[in-house]
Parts: sequence; C-alpha cells; structure tokens
Amino acid sequence: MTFRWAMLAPVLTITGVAVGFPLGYALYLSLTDYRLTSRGAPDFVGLDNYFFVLTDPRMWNAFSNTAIYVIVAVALQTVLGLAIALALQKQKWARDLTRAMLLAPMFITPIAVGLTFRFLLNDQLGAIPAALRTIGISYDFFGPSNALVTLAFIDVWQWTPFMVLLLLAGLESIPRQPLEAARVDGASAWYTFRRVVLPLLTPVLTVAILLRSLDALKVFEYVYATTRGGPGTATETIQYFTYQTGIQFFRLGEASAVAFVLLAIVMTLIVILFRRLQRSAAR
Amino acid sequence: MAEVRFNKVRKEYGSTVIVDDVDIVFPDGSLTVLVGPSGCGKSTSLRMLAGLEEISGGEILIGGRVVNGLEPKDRDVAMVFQNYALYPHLSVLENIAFPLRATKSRRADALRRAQEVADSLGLGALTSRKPKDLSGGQQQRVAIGRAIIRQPAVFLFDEPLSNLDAKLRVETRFELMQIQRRLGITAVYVTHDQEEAMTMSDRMVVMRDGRVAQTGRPDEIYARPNSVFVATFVGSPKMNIVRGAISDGAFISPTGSRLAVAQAPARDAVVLGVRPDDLLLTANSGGTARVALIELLGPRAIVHLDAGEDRLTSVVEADRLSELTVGTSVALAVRPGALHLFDPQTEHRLPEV
Amino acid sequence: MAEVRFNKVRKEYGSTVIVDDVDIVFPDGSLTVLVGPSGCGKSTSLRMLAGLEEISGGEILIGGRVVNGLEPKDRDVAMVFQNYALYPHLSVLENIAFPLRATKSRRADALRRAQEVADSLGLGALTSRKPKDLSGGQQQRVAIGRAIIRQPAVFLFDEPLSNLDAKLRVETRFELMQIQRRLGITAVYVTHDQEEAMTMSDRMVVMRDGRVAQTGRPDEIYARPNSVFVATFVGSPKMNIVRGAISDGAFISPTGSRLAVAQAPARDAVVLGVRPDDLLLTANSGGTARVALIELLGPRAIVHLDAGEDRLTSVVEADRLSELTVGTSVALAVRPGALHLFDPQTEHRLPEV
Amino acid sequence: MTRTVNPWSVARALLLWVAALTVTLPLLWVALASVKSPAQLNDPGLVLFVPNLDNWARVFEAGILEAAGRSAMVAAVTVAISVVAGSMGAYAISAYKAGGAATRFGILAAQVLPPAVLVFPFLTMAYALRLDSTYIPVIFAHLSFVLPVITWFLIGFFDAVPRSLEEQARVDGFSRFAAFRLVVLPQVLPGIGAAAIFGFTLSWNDMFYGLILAPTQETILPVAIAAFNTFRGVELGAMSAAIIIAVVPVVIASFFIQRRLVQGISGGAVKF
Amino acid sequence: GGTDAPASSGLGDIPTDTEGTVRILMESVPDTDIVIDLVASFNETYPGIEVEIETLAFDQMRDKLIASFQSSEPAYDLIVVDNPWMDDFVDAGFLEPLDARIDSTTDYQAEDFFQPLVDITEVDGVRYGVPFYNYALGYLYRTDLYEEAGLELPSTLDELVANVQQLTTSDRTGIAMQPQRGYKIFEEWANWLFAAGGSIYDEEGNPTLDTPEAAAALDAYIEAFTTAAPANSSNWAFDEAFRSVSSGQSASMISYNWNLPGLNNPEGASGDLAGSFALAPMPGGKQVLGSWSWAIPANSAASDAAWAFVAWITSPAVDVERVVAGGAAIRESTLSNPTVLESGYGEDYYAAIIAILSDAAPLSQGLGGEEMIQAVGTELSEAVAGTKTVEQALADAQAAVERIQR
Ligand SMILES: Nc1ncnc2c1ncn2[C@@H]1O[C@H](COP(=O)(O)OP(=O)(O)OP(=O)(O)O)[C@@H](O)[C@H]1O
Ligand SMILES: Nc1ncnc2c1ncn2[C@@H]1O[C@H](COP(=O)(O)OP(=O)(O)OP(=O)(O)O)[C@@H](O)[C@H]1O
Ligand SMILES: O=P(O)(O)OC[C@H](O)CO
Ligand SMILES: [Mg+2]
Ligand SMILES: [Mg+2]
Repeated sequence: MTFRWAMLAPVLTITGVAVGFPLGYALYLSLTDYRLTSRGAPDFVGLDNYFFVLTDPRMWNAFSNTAIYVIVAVALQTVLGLAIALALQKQKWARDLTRAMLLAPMFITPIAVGLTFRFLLNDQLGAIPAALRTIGISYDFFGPSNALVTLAFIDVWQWTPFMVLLLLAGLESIPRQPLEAARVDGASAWYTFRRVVLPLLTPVLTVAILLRSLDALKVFEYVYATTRGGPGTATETIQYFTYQTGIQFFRLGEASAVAFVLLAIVMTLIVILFRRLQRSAAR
Repeated sequence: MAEVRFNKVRKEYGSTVIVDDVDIVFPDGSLTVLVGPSGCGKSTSLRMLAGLEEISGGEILIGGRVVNGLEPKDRDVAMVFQNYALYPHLSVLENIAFPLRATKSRRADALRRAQEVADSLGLGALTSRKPKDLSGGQQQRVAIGRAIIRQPAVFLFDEPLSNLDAKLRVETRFELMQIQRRLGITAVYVTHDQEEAMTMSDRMVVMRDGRVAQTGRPDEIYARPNSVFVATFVGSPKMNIVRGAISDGAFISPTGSRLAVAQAPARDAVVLGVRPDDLLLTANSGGTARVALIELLGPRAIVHLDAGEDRLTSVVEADRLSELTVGTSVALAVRPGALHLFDPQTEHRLPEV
Repeated sequence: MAEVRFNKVRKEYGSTVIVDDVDIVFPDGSLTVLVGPSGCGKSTSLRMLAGLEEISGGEILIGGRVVNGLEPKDRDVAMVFQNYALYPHLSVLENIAFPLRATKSRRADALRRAQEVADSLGLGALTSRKPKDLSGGQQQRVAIGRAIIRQPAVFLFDEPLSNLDAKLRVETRFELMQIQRRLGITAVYVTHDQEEAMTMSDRMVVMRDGRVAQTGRPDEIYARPNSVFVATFVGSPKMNIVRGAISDGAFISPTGSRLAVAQAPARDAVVLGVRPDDLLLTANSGGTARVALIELLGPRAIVHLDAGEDRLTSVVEADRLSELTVGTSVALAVRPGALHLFDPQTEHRLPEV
Repeated sequence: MTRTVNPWSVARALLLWVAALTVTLPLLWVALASVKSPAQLNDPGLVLFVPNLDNWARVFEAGILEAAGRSAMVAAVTVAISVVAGSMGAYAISAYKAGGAATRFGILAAQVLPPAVLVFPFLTMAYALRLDSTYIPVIFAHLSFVLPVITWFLIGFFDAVPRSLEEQARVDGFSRFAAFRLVVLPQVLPGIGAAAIFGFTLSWNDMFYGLILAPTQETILPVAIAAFNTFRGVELGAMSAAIIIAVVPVVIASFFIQRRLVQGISGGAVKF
Repeated sequence: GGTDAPASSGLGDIPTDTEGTVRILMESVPDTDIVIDLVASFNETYPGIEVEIETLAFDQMRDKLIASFQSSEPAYDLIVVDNPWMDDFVDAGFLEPLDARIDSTTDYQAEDFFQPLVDITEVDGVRYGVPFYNYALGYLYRTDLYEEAGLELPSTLDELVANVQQLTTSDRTGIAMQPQRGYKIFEEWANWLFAAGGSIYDEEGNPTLDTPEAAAALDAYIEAFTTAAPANSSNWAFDEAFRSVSSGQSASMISYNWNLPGLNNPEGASGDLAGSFALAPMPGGKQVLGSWSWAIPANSAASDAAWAFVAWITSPAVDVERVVAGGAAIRESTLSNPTVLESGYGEDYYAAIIAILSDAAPLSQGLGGEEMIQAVGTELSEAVAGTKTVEQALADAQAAVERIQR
C-alpha cells in the first residue's frame, strides 16, 4: 500500500541517514586498519580487527564488567522502581509534588551526576561516608571490589525514576477488575501481587527492563567521572574501553569491531527475548 | 448460606450521597435482584456488601455478623463481575481454582476441584484455554465457576449477563438460576434490565437515586407498582403514562385524547398508567388516536399511536394487523382491572377503590 | 439516493473465504437489514461497500457505478459505526459539521447546517459538549447527525444500537427508522439482533458463514423460514426444533415425546419446528412433557418443558399460570397451520403440502 | 469504625520518605555547594554559613544561559523533527503493520552502539556536506537515538486509538492523510507530549555528540557543565550552580506535566 | 587534507601589517587565561591579526582536537600540544616543522628555553613546537607540620615514606596520593621511580619498568598508600588530593610545581592555611616533566599569523609578563629576571622550579604515548588494588610498553 510507505518515508529516510549511514560506515571501518591519526585511505584488513578484539582479554573483561553492571543496576532499579511505583500509586497526599521530585534525577546530564557522586562518596570530603562514620561504618565505595557496584548505585539513583515512570504507567493501566476479583476471591495482598499484578505487569516490565538495559549498556560518564576504569580494570566498561581504543589510542577500526561485537550480542539477546515474548503472548 | 441485611446503609463520595439510608433484607437462600436505572447506586451497594467500597454509614450484616470493617476475603462472599474480571494470564482451570489456591489449598486438590466444577459447567474441554480464546458465554461460565468453587455464604452478581448477546443472555440467565437453586446460596443480583429482574428474582428491589423505590415479588411489583417511576421502569414495552381527568368512564387528556376506562371513579387531575398489553384498540374512524408506526415482533406487534400530543403504545396480536395499518384511526380502551392511577403531585400510586 | 448492488462479491483473507459470492440488491430508498450470527461476514460486507476493505472478487455498484477501486471519500456514502466513532476532541457541533470540512464548505456555513441538523435531532442544547459528556443515546444521535449532514447516496449502519441499553435501544430504533423514511436515502443496516432486524427492515437479508441464507420481507421470513438455521435464528424465544416422525396426527420423537399435529401428512424422518407461541399446552397427567421452569415476562410467561430428552419452550398468557406450575405434566399440541417441516438431511424447508 | 494501623501503609510511607530523601539530599547538597566558597567546599558537614553568589556569577559570566539556550534549541529541533516523522512512522507501523513486528524491536537495537564509534561517520558527513559550522550534524546525531525511541514510544499510543475513528473520517470524505492529521493525531497528543519530553531529556543530557559536532565556540549545556571538570580539579561550586540551572526548569516543568506524562504513557506506550 | 592548506612562508619575522584570523584551541586552565589577557597587548603590535581562543576542559579539548584533524578544511590555525601526543601528531603529518621559523626569528633566544621542554618538541631532530608552559612535578608540603614534627625534607625514598608515616595522625594523613587508574597513578608513581634511582626508558629508549628499582618504588608507593594516605582513596586524582592538602587533612602531596601559589593564596581553597606550603624537588632530585607546546597545524589557514602570535607570546619580554601574571615557566632567563623575582611568588619558589626543571623527564617517548601511559597506569593500579603482585604488574607493564612500541 503506497500510503503506508509514504507515511513511513520520513522515518526511514532520517534513520537511513542518521543511523544507517554511520552504522554502515562504522562497519566498513571495522574491516580496516583505520587510525584517527592516519589521513589517507585505510587498508582493508578483513576480519583481523574482529580476531584481535575477540581474543583480547581486556575486551572480555569489559564485557563482563558491563554485564555485571547492567544486571545489578537494572535489577535494583526494577525492584525499587516497582516498590516505589506501587507506593506512589496508592499515595494520595502531595501526589504531583512527590512525583515531580522523584523524577528529577533523570533530567541531570550524567557526567554531572557522576561528578556529584564522586564527591558525595569521597571518604574524606564527602557527606555520605561522613554520615556513615557517625554510625561507625567505614566503606570503601571505590575500592577494588566495590567500585563497580558503586557505579551501579549511581545508575540506580539517576534512572530508577525512569522505571518508576514506566511502571507507574503500567500499574495504572492494569484493569481494576481482576484485582478486585482477587480480593473477593480471598487472596492476600502478597498473593494478589505475585499471582495477578506481576503477571499482568510483565509486558510493561519487559519493555522497561529492555529500555533500561540498552541504556545502561552505554555506561560511560560515571566511569569517566569517578574511576576511569579502575582500580585495576575493575570498572572498565565496554563503552569506556571503546572510547579509549577509538579516541584516546586512535584505533578506530578496532573500536568499531568492538562495537559490532556488542551489537551482535545485544541483537541476539533481543531476538531471543522477542521470540519468547511472542510465544508467551500467543499462549 | 446466610441472611444478608442492610441497615440504614449510606455511601458518600465527598459531599455527594450515592446510597442513602438503604434498608434491605435478603433472606437466606433467596435470589434477590437489585434493579434500577443506570447510576442509581446498585453496583455501589453490591460493592459495599463485597467489601470493595467503604461504608459511610449504617451496617451491613452477613449471617448476623456486622461486616463493616472486614476485608473482602474475610466476608465469605463470591462475586461475578459485569465484565467477568477473569485473570487474563491464567487458564480456565487456574481461573476457577484461584480462590482455592489463594486460601492455601494444595495445588493438586484445587485443580481437581476446579476440574469438577468446570465439568459441571460444561467447560470440561476448554480448561487449558486462556480467557481471550473463549466466547462471551464461556467466559461468563468461568466467572461463575470461580464464584461457586468456594461454596461461599453469599453470591454477588453485578450485571453478569450484560455483555452477552440477546440469545446467549436468555440461555445463561436460565443456567444461572438453576445453579443458584441447586446450591441454595443466598444471591444478590444487580441489573439495569428489568426483564432480567422480572424473570430471575424471588424478590426484586427497585432502586432510584440511591434509595429503595419498591421491594417485593416481581409479579407483585409488575401488578401494583407503587409509583410512576416503578411503573414505567418495570415492564416492556414500558407502561403508557398520561395526565388528565376521569369522568363518566372515560379518561380525557388536556390535548383531547380519550381512553375508555370502565368502573373508574371520577377524578379531576390524575396520572393514568396502562400497560401496552392492556391498551385495547378498535379501528374506528371517530377514534381520538391514529396509528403512527407498527413494529412487528413475530406473533405480536407493537403499535405506536399518536393520541393528542401523547405517544402511546399498544401490543396487539399479529393477526389483527390486517385491520390496523399506519394512519388508521382507533378508539382506545383500558382492559378492565388493568388501570393504574397515580397522584399527579407525588406520583405515588393512589389507593385502590 | 441510489440503488446498491452486490454482484458475486467475495472477500478472502489469505486463504480463508469470509464472504462468498454474495448477490444482493438494495433497492433505492429501501432500508435493508443484514442479519446473521456473529462472525458471518456482515460487517465485512458493509465495509467493502464503504470502501474500507478491498473487494477480493465480484463487483459492488452504487447507483449503477462500479465502485470497486474507489476510496471511501469518492463513494458518497455515510456510515454509523457500532461504537459511534465520535471524534473525542471535537464538540457535538464540530462532530456533526466535520464531513462538510471535506467538501470545503465555509466554516460558518458548515456550523449553521450542523446546528440545524442538531436541532432536528433534539441535540440543540448539547452542541458545545464533548462526546464523553453525553449519554449513550445522545452519542448515537450525534453519529446519525454526522451521517445525514452530507445527504449521501447511501447510509450504512453497523450495529448502531448494540451499545445502548434495552430501553434506549427500542426508542432509538424508532427514531432511526423515521429519519431514514423522511430522507428516503437507501440504507443498509447490519445487526446480529434478529428482533431489531424484524422490526426495522423493509427487506431482510439473513447471512450465514459468508453466504446469503434467505432474503425477503421480515414477515415472510418469519412465517416461512427456508431452513432450520433461519427458523431458529429469526424469532424469540427461538423456534423449537425436534427430530422424529409423524404419523396419525401426532409427531413422535425417538425419546418418546409427543406433539399433536393436526392435518400433517405422515413422514418417517422429519425435522419439526414450532414457535413457542404456537406450542399449545394442556395440563394433563398423562402428558409426555413436564414443566421445568417458568419465566414470567409480565403479561406472558415462558414455560420451559422437558419433553423426553428435548427441551422445549412455550409462551403462555400469564393468567394460565395458575394451572401450570413447575412439575406439572402437560400434553403438547401445535397450533394448526403453524407447523414448520424441514428435511432432516439438508435442513431445508420441505415443500408445503 | 475503628481502623487499625496497616503495616503495609506504614511501610509504604516509609519507602516514599526514604526515596524522597535519597533523591533530594544529593540535590540539596548540590544546591548548598553552589553557594560555598572554595574553602567551604572542603567541609562537607558545613551547613550553616553565609552563602555567597560568586559561583553563580561565574557560571552566568561563562555563558551558561547561552549554552542552555543552544541546548534547548538543539533539543527542540530534534524533538520537533522526531515528533513529526515519528508520529507518521509510528502510525504506519501501528495501523498498517508496516515493517512487521521485527521493526518494533529492531529500531531500538542501534541504540547500543558507542557514540565514540558513530561520531566519526557523522563528522565525516558534516565535513563532506560542509555543515560543520551549523547545528545540523548535532541534530542529526541526536535524531539517531531520539527518533527511534520516540517512534517506538508512539507505536503503542497509536495502537490505543480505535481504527474506527480513522475509518469514520474516511467515509466522512477525507483522504487517509487528512484522516490521520485531523482525527488520529489529536487523540495521541498526550502521548506525543510524553514522548517529546522524554526525547527532550535524551537530547538535553547528551554531551559527547554536542562536543564533537557542535560549531566551534558554541558549547551546549552538558559540555559547559562538564567543562568544570578540569585537569586541575573540579570546580565544584560553579558546576553545582550549573547543575541547578540545568535541572530546576525541567523539574518545575515535570511538576506540571508528570500527571499527563503518566496518563499518556498508560494510554498504551508501554504495550506492544 | 594538507593539499589545499595555504602554503606557509616558513618565515620567522612576520611583518606587523599581516592580516588574518588565528583560531586557537586551548585547554581551559589559568595559563590559558593569562594568554587570553595578553591578546590585547599583542594586537598593539599586530593590529591586523585577530586571535580567537576557544577553551575546553582537558579531555574535551583532546577529543575535539583529534576530531578537527578529520576535517579537510582547516579547523584551527594554532594549537597547543601535550607531550604524549607530540610524536603521534608529527607522525601523522598534522604539524608544521618550525625549525626555520625559530631560527630566523630575530632576538628569539630559543636556547633560553629549559632544555627538557625543548626536547619534547623535537621529533627526529626537528622541532615542531615551542614551549607554552611546563607542568613538572615536585613535592608540596606543609612547612609548619614538618617543623612541628622536627622533620627534614626527605632525601631518599625511604625517608619520604618514613616522613609521611610520621606526619600521619588520627585526624590527618602524611600524604594525599593520586592512585586513580591510568594517567594519574603513572604520573605520580614515576616520581617515586626516579627517586628510587630507576627510569622509564633506557638510553636506547627501551622500557625499563621491570627492574629492581621499579619494584622498590612500587613497594614504597604501596606502603605509603596503605599507611600514610587517606583511607579509601584508591580512585583519587588531583582534585581530591589537592582538597585534602588544602583543607589540612593531609600534610603533603606530589604534584605540579605551579600549585604552590594556589595553595598559598588566602582567597583560595586553603583559607587560613595559606602561607604554610612549600615546594621541593623529589628526593634524589629528578621528577616527572610535563609540557604543553605551541604548534601550528599543517593545514593551518593562517600559519604566518599563528607564528607571529607564538613568537610574540614566547618572546623573552612577554614571557616575563606572563610569568609575573602566574604563568608556568619555560625560559631560564625569566626566572632570574628582577621583575619576576620582585613581583612574582618569591625567590625560593623560582629556585625550586629551576632545580626541578633542570632534572625532569617525561612519561612517554615515541609513538603511542597516550596508550603507553594508560597501559602502565592500569598495571600500577592493579598492584595498588592488590589484584596483581608488584612483580607481575611491572612485568605486565613492561610487556605492554614493548607491545605498544612495536
Ligand atoms: N468513585 C466515585 N466517585 C464519585 N462518584 C462515584 C464513584 N463511583 C460511582 N459514583 C457515582 O455513584 C453513582 C452510582 O454508581 P453505581 O455504579 O452504583 O451505579 P449503578 O446503579 O451500578 O449504575 P449502572 O447500571 O450504570 O452500573 C453514579 O452516579 C456514579 O457516578
Ligand atoms: N482482518 C481479518 N483477517 C482475518 N479474518 C478476519 C479479519 N477481519 C474479520 N475476519 C473474520 O471474518 C469473519 C467475518 O467477520 P465480520 O466482522 O464481517 O463478522 P460480523 O458478521 O460482522 O460479526 P459480528 O456480528 O460479530 O460483528 C469473522 O470470522 C472474522 O474472524
Ligand atoms: O594542562 P594541565 O597542566 O592541566 O595538565 C595536563 C595533563 O597533565 C596532560 O596530560
Ligand atoms: Mg453498575
Ligand atoms: Mg460486525
């Protein structure tokens, strides 16, 4: 139908240019030895970059750091977001104010959030360790075993509001009747939540988790503002790794290969997820 | 199995009173229908009984126990919602089993009982389907299954049939009555469809604007509605209501239409009600009414009449349509003994004479 | 004002045939009702006529012109959807005036015309409201106003009344007929409610599984349904259908129930149909049927009977209920001349004898 | 009627209080930092002091308002284009199933690509088309992530609009596009508002593309904020003032729009 | 590309009636602000040359600079180059050789620049830049605390460790360190390496990180970090360390020489502590050198005008003005100039700087400087975090540098 394509044309054109072109270009670069400091046409090296990065333990370390980060951050956001959304849904008093306030963190540029927490969590200069010390706790927020989790917490601080926003919307779109039916059927609040609310929220939850995970995968600013990937390589994430390889070390061909490895992994996960969703929707 | 009682029950939202000092007794084992126009407070009353709405005043008793403060789960009631409120993510069997599982029965036991209930409702073959793959009537039976599995003290039904098409509605209505009678559980049934109310109920409570307008057996209410409101609300096609005066065995409206009313005492100002089935027509060129439109309903037809400025309807046997066509002048009479008279001010029924 | 014609119209979705070689003529100025059970292809037919669905085969003609390839806007039709499809962001007046915007009328003219239409529909006082602030009946009239403002060649109605409650449905049905007759515009009206079809139509087209089952005047179809399907579909309560044999003025079913059928010729295997109004009961201790349940409908009652393994219904006058109570044994007879006989194989009507 | 204190509602209130404090305390700390002198900044416990507005003066002098203006402009243009193209595309995908179900997830996938890799293609394009002294390259780069997200958001909203509205308009005599514009679009306005605001924050918060692609000398807000993170230390006071400037208008706006935001989204954006 | 860039005259003395616009990308630091303030006086000599300076924070500036090299059109006419980039930029042909200009500029006195700074501008014997300012490191300490504890300045690494341990009390630590992974830890630790008698490269330019001196330096570094540095500070960089010292929570730090005026400024972060800070070379006398150099991009659209500005601002006379205003030293003569000694930050300070700059070496040599610094910095951080042994980390660092050099 021509109307359909005419309506789709602007998006297709713009994404074709704004996404398709850079994507294709980056794909091409990933097959060359392109360096930012080389000015001529780069040499075609086939899959060499891919072989190189796939055998580079630093990349896999960055992948696993990123995976841990995403899982910890998104899991916490989901649980907290759900709890807060549930609480907000029932709240009557000062509703707009509370909600507006709770949404504030997502409107701050992430680099600023990272810097703010770098100081808030500073053991000698920051308010939070100072407060913890008054109750006798000393915690090394950026120590080797804690730093990655600390970064995930910063992500939780900034992006739980987004979860709250989506889940609140999801909760408010759950039909009231099954919930009332469950009450009359004698179910406790917990049982109702587990067996009725949660399953009905699943589609929204899936979408929210997907959106957040895709975004959390891009973690760069917090690392950059606080640990620069350290101690050691404990907080080196895939985006930080790509940034260093591509821009700081000028090896854009290699960095592009990393990007496409990441894309392939994420696409695979999305396709699996999408299949499962389709199957569960069909059931 | 319990008697249910409303004692001066009130419900307010903010400053608006939705249900106002309602007193009703629902005898043990009876099927009582709450009926009334849209927005009159039927659902609200039912939901207060279920525990889904707080009660603003008065008391509700189930089996002699005041339940005002109790959670729904502590009231031992089961409810069928207007739109069934099935759990969309659960299968038919799991839907039916839900109340048992919620009250901590063992899973296997609950599913076995649910299978029995499903079989008894003719859902045996559909137990693994999801609600969206069922027709309206089947969904309705699942909702009933879920209500009966727990053998509660009271059944609550909120317009359970209104989403079904006409044919299915008649069939399901019949099944529902059979189940209620078999189990003997007190049932409260809400509908705005007076036909449903008439055909189903042991007792009928007609509500209007948050108050009880009339309570009684359906045939009693049909025969002796206590107000113009009840008179027009109950019965279909609805009762003809005209204002005028009676003298010399005839009712005359200000606009000149005339109805023969044998044996009625003379009155200056009165509201007269006559059911379409009781409005008798005779083709008569001197008649004060004219046939405006005829709707054929198979064996009978509804004849719409222009009588002065009043629009009246009469139900006639289809075989009389040869003498009655659009435009025919007719004389009107009220079937003897079928006259309803109301006070023109209060619109209350006048004492019979 | 135009005649509408379906010539061998087909509709396929993928490999499933939804509408199959349908031939219908909708005479100029007539109101034709398409009726049939849910899913039989009524809406699809109407939507092909409107131009909202592509036609897979055959031709549709409006006023003699083949419209197959045309966009809806080029067909000069107006349609009222089941859910009214009022534009939620526009006021009543703007909703009604909306189609005139497409014809590039001046805004002031359009609004003046819309006001006239609104007045004529009794919506004059509501013109600045938004659709959500209207009752169902009022919304329905806005939808009609929007359809009539353009004075199209053809009106299309897709179950326009099914969202209304029973009372309103009857009233609005009446208004709709009046408007259509006044304007004299060809109208095609889709419903699954056979009562609506019976009361409204000049011509009735009964559909089943994408095909036309019977076409004719409603009274003709009611009186002489050409198949078991049409017989049970048209008329309420639905026609009793039993299988058995006729001999000696009586019909006997295999399970032993018996109906007196005067003047019917003997037959070995036959399907017998009798409308509940034509099934006569006599309390008789030797009767083959038993009263199972009685539903009171005011002046009449529906009596449900167990007759062998058949479940039959009969409509009786309410005053006979004194002799008939649940459990009473009754003898059954078919009102003379009211017998319908069908072929047990094809389920087609048998030729009258 | 006596009501016992419900432990759930106590837990709920507690949770909300903790959440509110968790969100606001860091922000309050930032606000406090913005009126501290360099020496006072070294004392995190310092709450009572004579505030000074030096930091504020500094950020205003440094042109933070101009930077915010540029950011707002870039975000507004990005969002405007995204909304127009996105709503048309989302409608085509929703109503006409254009592209199939895979598109719905597919458009999101490119989101994970590192800006560090994508920025050079954009740059090459900007130079090739001689657009490097305009905001067009930044806007394009922002479109690469804002447009898919907005489109994706809107699909759900269009799913929630009954098809019959559009069909009604077509039988009322309108072309498909007119039906879309006059009838369907007004129904999803809340959704468009929600998506626009979300898209706005995405663009508003981006630093990297803005840094590389925006015209020389004309920094956008996140770059200006990040510029306080120098090799010789973080200018905490000035940065705090800049953060407040970036956040307060948006939070005030969200006070007014959050209700519509939630309603808009519950209209279907999160269904698929 | 360089093809369409306007031909450079290669001249040293640029006529004062030269017209043109010089677009410069610089890091936003106080030294840049001083340059900006001097532009007006430059225009008194060269009224036809407009100087446009864009300033960005370090990382932003680096990204933007590299991006600008991708342009076929000249984006900047003059840039400042940090030492690790010099070889890469030259190798890529981004920079114009300046020997001819330097040598033909009248009264320029190029030999007066501190030699280590000049070395950085030289690649394969050709000069591609002239010094802008140095950021050599030194030991910054609290004189009052040293006195109070009766301590002498350390002359060996062991004394340094012992001193900072002794300066550590319940509410103060002896030294604020900067073990943040990457650049920071390497920049700091290299001073310890020099103090231990080690070096980063041998004479041939091969890395020498896997040596006993390096191990001793790293052991000492870790010991000081665990015993005399603030708790939980493993992500600390310059900012945290500076705040710790300026707020009196730490007694000393190893940092850029020009921090001293800032620490002693009563308006600054030190408040009441201002005046009690002093600067000394590292024990053993050798420290890490950093330097920014002016350089002209090969595709500069106004290379003559750019050189006019560079030659002017680095000329002996203007350099005095710049240093008096607080700019970091590049010329020996400036530090003995009477005006500087009178109106600057004190003779001791300048003496210390002369000492520091006379024995200082940069972190990297040759290509891949940035990557080399990051790689070593990562291994050092592993050792401090305890995720690798000292030996392992140094061996890995050595291997990494060898790999990068290849
Ligand atoms: N939460 C509420 N706040 C304010 N008014 C309400 C609320 N819920 C219901 N009402 C009002 O209470 C009145 C009674 O509502 P109720 O649902 O009981 O009517 P009903 O008799 O069940 O009508 P229907 O036949 O349409 O279901 C209505 O006028 C309705 O608008
Ligand atoms: N887009 C479609 N794809 C496949 N099948 C369809 C589609 N639309 C309708 N159908 C099928 O076509 C058949 C006829 O549908 P139609 O809507 O015409 O029925 P109807 O007679 O109007 O029923 P109802 O009374 O329920 O409105 C149904 O079986 C329906 O499932
Ligand atoms: O310019 P500075 O003195 O802030 O420091 C520059 C860095 O050390 C460059 O590597
Ligand atoms: Mg209700
Ligand atoms: Mg239909």
